[in-house]
Amino acid sequence: MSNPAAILPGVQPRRTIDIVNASLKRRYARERRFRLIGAIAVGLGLAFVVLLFADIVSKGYTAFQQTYIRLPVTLTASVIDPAGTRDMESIAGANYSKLIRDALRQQFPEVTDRSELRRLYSILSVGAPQLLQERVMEDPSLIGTSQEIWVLADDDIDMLVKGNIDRDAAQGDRRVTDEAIGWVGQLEQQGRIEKRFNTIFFTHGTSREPELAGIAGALMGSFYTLTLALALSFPIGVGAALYLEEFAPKNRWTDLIEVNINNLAAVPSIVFGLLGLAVFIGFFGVPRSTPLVAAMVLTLMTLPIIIISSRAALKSVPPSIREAALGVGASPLQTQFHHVLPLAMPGMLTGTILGMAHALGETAPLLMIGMIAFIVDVPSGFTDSATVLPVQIFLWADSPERGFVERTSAAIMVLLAFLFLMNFVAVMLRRKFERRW
Amino acid sequence: MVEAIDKATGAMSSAELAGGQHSRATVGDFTAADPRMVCRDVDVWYGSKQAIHGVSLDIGKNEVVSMIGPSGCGKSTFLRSLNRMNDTIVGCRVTGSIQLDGQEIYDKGLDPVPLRARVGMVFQKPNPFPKSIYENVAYGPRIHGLTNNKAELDELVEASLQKAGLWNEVKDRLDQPGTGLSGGQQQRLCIARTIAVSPEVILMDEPCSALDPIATAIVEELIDELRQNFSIAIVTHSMQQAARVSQRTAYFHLGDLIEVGETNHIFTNPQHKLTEDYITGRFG
Amino acid sequence: MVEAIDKATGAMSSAELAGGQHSRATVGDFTAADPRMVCRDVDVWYGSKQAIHGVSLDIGKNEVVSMIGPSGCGKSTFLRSLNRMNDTIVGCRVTGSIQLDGQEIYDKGLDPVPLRARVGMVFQKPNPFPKSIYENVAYGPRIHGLTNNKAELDELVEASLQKAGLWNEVKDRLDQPGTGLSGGQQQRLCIARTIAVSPEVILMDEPCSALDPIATAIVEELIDELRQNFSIAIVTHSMQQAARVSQRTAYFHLGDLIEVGETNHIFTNPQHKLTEDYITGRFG
Amino acid sequence: MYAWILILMLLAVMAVAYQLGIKRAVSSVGGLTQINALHSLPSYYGLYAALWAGIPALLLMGLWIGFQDQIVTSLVTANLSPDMLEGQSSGRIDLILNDIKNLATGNIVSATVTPEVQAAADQYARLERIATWSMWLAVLAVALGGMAYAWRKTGPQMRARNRVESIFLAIMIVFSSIAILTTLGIVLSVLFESLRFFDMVSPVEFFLGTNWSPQIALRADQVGATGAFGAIPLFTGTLMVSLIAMLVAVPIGLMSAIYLSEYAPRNVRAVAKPVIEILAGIPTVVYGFFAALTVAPAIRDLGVSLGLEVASESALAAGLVMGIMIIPFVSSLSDDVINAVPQSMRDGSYALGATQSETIRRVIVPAALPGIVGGILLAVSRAIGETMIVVMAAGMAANLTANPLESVTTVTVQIVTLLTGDQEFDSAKTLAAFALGLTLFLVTLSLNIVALSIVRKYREQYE
Amino acid sequence: RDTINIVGSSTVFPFSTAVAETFGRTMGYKTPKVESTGTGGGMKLFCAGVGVDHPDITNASRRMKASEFENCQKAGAKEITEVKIGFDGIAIANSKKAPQLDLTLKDIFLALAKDVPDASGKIVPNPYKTWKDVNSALPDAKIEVLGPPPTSGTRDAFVELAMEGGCNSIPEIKALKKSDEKKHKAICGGIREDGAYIEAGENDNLIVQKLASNKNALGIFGYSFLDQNTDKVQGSKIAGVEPTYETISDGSYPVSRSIYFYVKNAHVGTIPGIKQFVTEFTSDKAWGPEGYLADKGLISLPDAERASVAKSAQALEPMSKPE
Ligand SMILES: Nc1ncnc2c1ncn2[C@@H]1O[C@H](COP(=O)(O)OP(=O)(O)OP(=O)(O)O)[C@@H](O)[C@H]1O
Ligand SMILES: Nc1ncnc2c1ncn2[C@@H]1O[C@H](COP(=O)(O)OP(=O)(O)OP(=O)(O)O)[C@@H](O)[C@H]1O
Ligand SMILES: [Mg+2]
Ligand SMILES: [Mg+2]
Ligand SMILES: O=P([O-])([O-])[O-]
Repeated sequence: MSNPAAILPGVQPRRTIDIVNASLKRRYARERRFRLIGAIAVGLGLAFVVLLFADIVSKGYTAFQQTYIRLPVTLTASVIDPAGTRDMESIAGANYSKLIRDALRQQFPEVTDRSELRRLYSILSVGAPQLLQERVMEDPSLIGTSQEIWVLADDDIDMLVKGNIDRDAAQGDRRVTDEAIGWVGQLEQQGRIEKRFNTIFFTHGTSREPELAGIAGALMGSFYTLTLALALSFPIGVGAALYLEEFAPKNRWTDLIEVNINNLAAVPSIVFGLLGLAVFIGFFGVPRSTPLVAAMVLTLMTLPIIIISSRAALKSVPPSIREAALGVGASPLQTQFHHVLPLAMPGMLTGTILGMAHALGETAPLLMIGMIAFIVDVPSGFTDSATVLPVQIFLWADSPERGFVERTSAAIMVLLAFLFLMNFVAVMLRRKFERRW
Repeated sequence: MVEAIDKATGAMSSAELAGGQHSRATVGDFTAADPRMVCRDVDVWYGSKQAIHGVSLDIGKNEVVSMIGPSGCGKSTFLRSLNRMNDTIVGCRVTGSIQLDGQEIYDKGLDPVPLRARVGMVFQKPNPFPKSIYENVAYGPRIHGLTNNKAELDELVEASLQKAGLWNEVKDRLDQPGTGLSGGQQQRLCIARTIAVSPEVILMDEPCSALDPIATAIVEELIDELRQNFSIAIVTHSMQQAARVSQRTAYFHLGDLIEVGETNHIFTNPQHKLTEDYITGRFG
Repeated sequence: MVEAIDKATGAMSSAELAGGQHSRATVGDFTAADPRMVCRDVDVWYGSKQAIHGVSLDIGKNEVVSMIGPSGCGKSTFLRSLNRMNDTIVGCRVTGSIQLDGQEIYDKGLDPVPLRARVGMVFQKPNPFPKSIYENVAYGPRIHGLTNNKAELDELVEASLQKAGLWNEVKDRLDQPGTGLSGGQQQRLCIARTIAVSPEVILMDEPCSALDPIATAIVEELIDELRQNFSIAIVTHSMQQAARVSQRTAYFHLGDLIEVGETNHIFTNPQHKLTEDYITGRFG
Repeated sequence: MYAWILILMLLAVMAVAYQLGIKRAVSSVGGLTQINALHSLPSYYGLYAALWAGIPALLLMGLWIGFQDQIVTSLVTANLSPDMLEGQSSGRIDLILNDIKNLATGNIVSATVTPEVQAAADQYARLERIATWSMWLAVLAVALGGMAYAWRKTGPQMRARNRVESIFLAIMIVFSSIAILTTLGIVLSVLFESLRFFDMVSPVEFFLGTNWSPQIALRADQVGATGAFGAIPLFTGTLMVSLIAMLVAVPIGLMSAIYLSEYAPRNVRAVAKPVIEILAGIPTVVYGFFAALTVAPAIRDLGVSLGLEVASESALAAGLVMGIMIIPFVSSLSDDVINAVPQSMRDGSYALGATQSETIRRVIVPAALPGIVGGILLAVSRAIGETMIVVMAAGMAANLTANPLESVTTVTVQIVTLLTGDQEFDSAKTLAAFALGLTLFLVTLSLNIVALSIVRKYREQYE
Repeated sequence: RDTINIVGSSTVFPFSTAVAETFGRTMGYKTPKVESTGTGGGMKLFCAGVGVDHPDITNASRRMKASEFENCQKAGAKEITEVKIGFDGIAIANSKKAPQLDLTLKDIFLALAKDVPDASGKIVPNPYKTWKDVNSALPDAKIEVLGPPPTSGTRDAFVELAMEGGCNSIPEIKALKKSDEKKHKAICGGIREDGAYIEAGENDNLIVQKLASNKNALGIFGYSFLDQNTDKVQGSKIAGVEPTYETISDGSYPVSRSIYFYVKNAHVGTIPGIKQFVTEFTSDKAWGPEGYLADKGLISLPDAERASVAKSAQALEPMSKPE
């Protein structure tokens, strides 16, 4: 053999290592490039998240504060409870609006003209009387006293205080009149204006007034919907995947089903809404606009995602593990539940995370089942009328009032926080199950 | 090689008559006096490729049958068809008759699960579960409810590991993954896992391939001990081992069962040319 | 067993002096006249567990070094550290010095890729790629660009399979998956895959464990042929095999290299008690 | 409210049944020591009993709740005086009953309450009460009955494991069939309207026409109610936007998956993977605004500085942003399957002197291919189904163009706008949504068939 | 069911919800549920039948059509009260940074129609690229108009009010109306699809923001968005009239439409609060020029009309079949 290193005489004129070394630089360049591309890809992915987050947070963080005006309100007993019986019903029905207006008027004795007064009153939120009413009903001992009370300001004033309205612009170019700016300036000087934490946002349902609008209704709606959707879609998806991948005979029919499920993932989500409308609402009489029907529709929508990823995960479990279990006499079902499922669980959880994220952010199918709606009351069950976070976001994003811009972003933050929470458990579980073999 | 078989087949007709009516090509008596498993005319296909051609063989009570033959001749395939492990391979078909204690194991109604609990298997490639060593061994007893409490289970796990000759090496790390063991340790772990459920028939596919002589001796001792109560079929490449542990030996070649007989008989006095060639190493 | 080692260590001091200053416990001369690989004081840890204790051993040019020892003693671990395959195991650390042609292979700057091209490895558990048989063998030559065209590659694949003794069995099914082969066939496929890149040092971890005597003979012949140009380290459980193929033999025990020497010397006249016990089978 | 209590009680019964089942099984063979005489593990007998206690009772409860209101209502209706119902439509009767129910449950009622309505309300409340109580009794009775049945059946010979497993298997089959029923439902819910559409618009025009302009056909009283319904621009638009999205998502997603599972340290992966998954959950409105207000202007400015004619809405902007959204579908699913490839595959390749990237490209990715393709298919599907981003960033003009800098629209966008705009269910305009839906369904179906056969061909099964 | 269900137009949605909220807050009834389904979708639901499963009120950004009315009749919703609640001005606006435009309806038609008459009166595909091409008095800026898609009611109204008005101001086309009505409609109703008119979806906030960042572009959207964003955008004058509350209210601004809601009388008396809701909606403190709806951008009816509509609405007088 002329060439000592060759397995095959004549084929390799040089030693392997020489060939390897000759090409190594190129291969390494490729390796580095590949790795770099990978790092860039991850970096890009993370950068997009950061970018979108920064965008959302920078637009929305101001919504967590709300402008209030401190007014010395006299809670005249004769107005609130003329009979003096402390009867809750009569306390509830009192004219709180008058009390607050009187208090404001005291601050500006010079305003007397009727239309000017009306404009003055409009710096307060229309919801202010109700908030005062709630407060008094909580603590009837306030009746008859005089209190410095933080009264909610109108959304335009809120925007003004937050600097979203340019005080130097021409009067016609802004929502707030010069006169109102004057009043606000005066109140600011007296230290009567303050931005305080916006509890309303977290405790109230939606409203047409930005300052009164809260996310609680949509949040609870999403909570009920997603809980139910998860409870339905995870077992159904995993069960279906398990059956199709591990138990069903492999033939044309199961191929057809596989293709068909892949195809369902590509069906526009609004079509699921049509289906839900026809079947769940039309045929089974499930009530419209409820978390129940939304969850059912979203379940149908997320099932393909969960099934497909679960099947991929099951496929990636090495057959030797199944053989090992079957070999000691485990039944097929035991084999699956004891060995295969735990190993496939990370992929199944990923599918669930993605599916639920999709369901959490989806509006189109809900349109068909009456969830694109204005619903003030916070739902307290699966069959109460409700809306969900993405719908709320969609509706607020489409509202003309300036105040809804920051609330839209704030609502998105809430949605993302919801998503984080939801994913956290799944991610932890996934880490627990993950292993290489 | 094809000619070799043809020649052999020609030279076989007398042996065939002696063997029984089912087999066409096997030399020697493939029946056992007191059979647990009775295989007749077993064919196995992988898709359209036939891997086993009409093999008939019994596995008797309290005996060890060893299967030898060149690599790729179908030993594992045949072994796997004895507890229906071939069911898991897509495209693998088994025909013919295989009976355990008179019961056809490929019967439609037969449940392979208790069958596999009765006919245990040690695979050629060690395949521990990605669980702890303890759990690997305890799994079978757990699902079959063989023990009533933790203490019993601990005892059973220890005994199984002891018998497989692994206890000393792993007793301090029972909670560590079985996949972090050395090759031979994994193999013994799989043996321990199998004997922990005390199957009545044990199929062992080269159980000692990754074992040193000492560990091999321990396993062979185990096999001998198990034989007192159970039946064992073992695939091995070591003719010495076959000679040491088995009462009967079956020689496979290209999917055919060429010859079967008393082990000492086969090794001292093979009937078939192929067997002889193989045993004397004159082959290939 | 612990006492046994202690005793042995006591009895060793003279041998130790002969062996060289690095090793504390090895009996015999662990150096080679014309070494390709030089290992000194190699320790390997899995996490906090030490699997190899200060092993020093050379692998010479044109020689076959066999490593024997009871299961779990660290043969695979040591072998894997020779081409840095241990890098892929999380928590595995290697210290000490391992040189290939005078080059420290655990050097920070050293690149394991050409190293592994030069130091090939056959694993204990056959691990064919989930590709066709052809692609399994062609993979290495392809990534290194060893051939210039398809015809050359075909030729190389055939030659490699021939040498591994697998060609006849698979020549009609080169396009079928390597994972659908029998255990022994997979093992030979992995051997073919390794030799296809003509590494200078070949590490074989029980290459014949799943092979029948005939296939084993073919592989042993191959080893002998490869030795003409390369260096080979082989882990085996078969002392006969070690005796047949290797020039030097190293005996490992519980992570220590107990004794190393000329193969015939070791098998006929072991110095260390543990070695002797192991070789004579008096052990365990 | 009460239903929950009942369900909790059922669970309690099931728990008891479980325990009793075990006890019964154990005692049937004479105690714990004889346990091997049982066919199955005692816990399977327990499960068997629990399932028998739970499933029929739950089914009964579901049916009962589904029908109770109907039955009670019909009883109340039967008792109403005929002149109250005389000549009333069923809808009207509904309303009267609604009033009665509002009264019965103490809600606000609008009309003045006549004695008859009050009586009916009382009757309603009474019947409801009776029905609810009988449901409790019936459900609990069935649960106990189921338990008794299981008790009677339980014995050493009973194949409890097999029975329990067949129940589970049956449940899984039911689950699988949901996917099929969904398909059936979808096809049926778009089929008839599609057929009506094709009555009005010839399929030739729809499938081969290159002009999509439903604008002229706005209203019945508008002229030229024919409109232009050539769907080709919509499909090309869909293709282009999805293609751009895939060009973003597949490389980024796949490379991140590879990097995270093969290169990155474990803790980096533990953080980065879920963070990237957030991208899939950000509401599409956010992406829409991002695409329309950040990306599209940037593209336009860039185009202008290069002297290109760029529309302010472009397929490119929508596709790019959509690509970002679907990255996690590719990255996370691929990451999982790549991670599941056995280490021995990597070892085999490294030992031959392959670099890590060669190993990944030639061994690991092919081995993980089915899963990766699954992820990519999901991503494509999501891209095809997305509307908001396209509407906001790509406009809605149905241009037949191959230029990604022009405005395009997609099938899904048209479906959604047609169904959410001023609908008119007897004009081709709204019906076109259904035809589009059906066509899209068929097109993606055939693409999926192709995809499956390709995957089958290249699938590499390890071990 | 004890809440009022309202469906229908997205244009009326902001007003309807404002009333619903106030109604819920002050009247002691549950706050009605208001769904935004679009006018047509609302009509479909509304006219599907009588009973608790069907909505009580539908909002509309156009009048109910005869066909829809008939559907209602068929389904048993025989008596329907129509309430006209005011006007929705459609503004054509651009960025504050650009000069305010003064357009005529004819300019709008010539700039946006698919086919226009050329100098010789022949109908040709719209050749105009810049506003200056259309009318030499206008700036030399590219025609780029963001507007609603064909599926939306706003687009309908825009075509009817602006485009048709504009095209009828061209005598040749006006003449066509008599000779070839079909062609006339096609010309007047066709909006160009060559990229000058950009169908921008129905998120008006997005249009406003796009305008703010693109000086050249014009946008078509509802008056309430103009009202809220006076610092960013300005409404173009049409025939010299700027879109303001007053001009729309008195009808001098030509591009505005009436908006409505419809009540299913059959539900009154059994679904609690419908009558009170109508009363709330038609009270001056809601829909008057000083009412809270005006603050939301609703443009009130003239006083007299408001009074008469309020009267008939509160009496729930059923409408007759629309023509
Ligand atoms: N990945 C791992 N993690 C932890 N411990 C390991 C790992 N691999 C091997 N070990 C342990 O290290 C020791 C040496 O293992 P090694 O695989 O080197 O043994 P071996 O000599 O090759 O044995 P065999 O002949 O059985 O293959 C054993 O105790 C084994 O359990
Ligand atoms: N899953 C499979 N698909 C297709 N062919 C297979 C499969 N498994 C094994 N074969 C083929 O069937 C024949 C018999 O294989 P088998 O595994 O039974 O051999 P064996 O006797 O066990 O060999 P070894 O001693 O090498 O393990 C061989 O030719 C093998 O290539
Ligand atoms: Mg085998
Ligand atoms: Mg080893
Ligand atoms: O929702 P609209 O019908 O008013 O466009």
